[in-house]
Amino acid sequence: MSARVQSEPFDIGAELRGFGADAGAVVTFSGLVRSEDGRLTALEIEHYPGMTEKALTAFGAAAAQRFDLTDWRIVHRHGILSVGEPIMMVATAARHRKAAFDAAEYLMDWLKSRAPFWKREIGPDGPGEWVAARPDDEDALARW
Amino acid sequence: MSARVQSEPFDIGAELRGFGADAGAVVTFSGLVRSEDGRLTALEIEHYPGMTEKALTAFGAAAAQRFDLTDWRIVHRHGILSVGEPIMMVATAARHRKAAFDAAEYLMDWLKSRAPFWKREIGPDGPGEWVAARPDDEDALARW
Amino acid sequence: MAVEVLYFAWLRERIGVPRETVQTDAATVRDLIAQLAAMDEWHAAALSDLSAVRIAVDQELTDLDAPLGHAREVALFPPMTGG
Amino acid sequence: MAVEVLYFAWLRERIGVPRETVQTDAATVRDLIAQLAAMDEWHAAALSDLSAVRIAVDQELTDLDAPLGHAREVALFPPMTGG
Repeated sequence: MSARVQSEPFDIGAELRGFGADAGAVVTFSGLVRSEDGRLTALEIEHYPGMTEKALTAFGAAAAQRFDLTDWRIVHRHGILSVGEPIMMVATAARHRKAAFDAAEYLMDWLKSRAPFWKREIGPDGPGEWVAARPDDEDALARW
Repeated sequence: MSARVQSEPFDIGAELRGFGADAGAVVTFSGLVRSEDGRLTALEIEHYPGMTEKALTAFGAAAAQRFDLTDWRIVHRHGILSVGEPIMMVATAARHRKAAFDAAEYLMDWLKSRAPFWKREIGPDGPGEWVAARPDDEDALARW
Repeated sequence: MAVEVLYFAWLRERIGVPRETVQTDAATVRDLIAQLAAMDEWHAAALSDLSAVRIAVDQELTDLDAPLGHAREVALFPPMTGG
Repeated sequence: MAVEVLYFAWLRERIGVPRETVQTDAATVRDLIAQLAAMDEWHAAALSDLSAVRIAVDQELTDLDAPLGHAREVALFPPMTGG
């Protein structure tokens, strides 16, 4: 049960070693940098040190209680990440699959719209636009 | 895009290496052997060689089309698996998270009720009961 | 015609063999199962409650009233519990 | 009182500094933002559309009408795009 913010890459296999003992069901989500049809070479991710960790930990604790998780983990990177690199992951462990799936979606919905991260596109000519928030990410929160 | 049935363990990290290039969103589900409060030491998993592979491949192809996946993988073990060991995994890759989550749940719902696997409990005194199908697993299929 | 009949899980245990070759003129899966159930008490007991039996013909899931056609392989088993 | 004001993403770029210490008597976040917007043309431009501004007081998300209280740190930033 932990949240981490780091610039270093992470390995999902290593994160899952010993994760969710006696869980039955483990779900992971990982987000990767897309090239957007070759338009991007990287993403730069800015965050709010201090608040980020607090927010992610609060989301994890809320999910653990709501979905009766036996374990959860959030890892989110910051800095400049090349196309294809993992940006972040969440993992959830529960007795049955529905709780594990729901908890992972819940964490992602909160993380997308309520964790203090901002993405900027980087193309062949250098830094470009800040990524705009998607209205349907905000809408997704309404279901919880 | 592949389905495998094997008795050997698998490693989720290794399965995800190079998985879902340019996907953006990758979801995994893995099922582990639960101890059921210490009642079990292992599960024995029987399957129908030949049909199993065909069924899993058909489920994967259907999910790929329906959710526009850039990649999918199903790995399911058979034989005697000790408590804590991974039984199976599905992985789905798509541009956005909703499709990746939905496809993983879709695959799990089909796999639970329509793939020819049968679990038998093994306790300290040896083989016990065959696991009964859960009515809500059958119900879960109705939503697709 | 000759059909290879396969059994899995507790159906296999109750009948006592994992597979057998059966000569049959059955038109449907239901007819074939009636023929199997008449073979001996183990078959009869294992196949007494058809609501607990699932069927695959030539490795495709189907139902009791499916025509047997030129099937080479019929599998009978309990509801599946994968994942 | 002295409040540390932090800016992130394009708000940080438009204002030109990542943080600044501001002396204020503002009662609410809205009052503080009005004071900031009056400082110079960069602040004014960055803070012209408050629908695009999200707010955290002492690292908790809040809204424009939240009382400033004894806040030590107020952060202003665009809608978040994590994950």
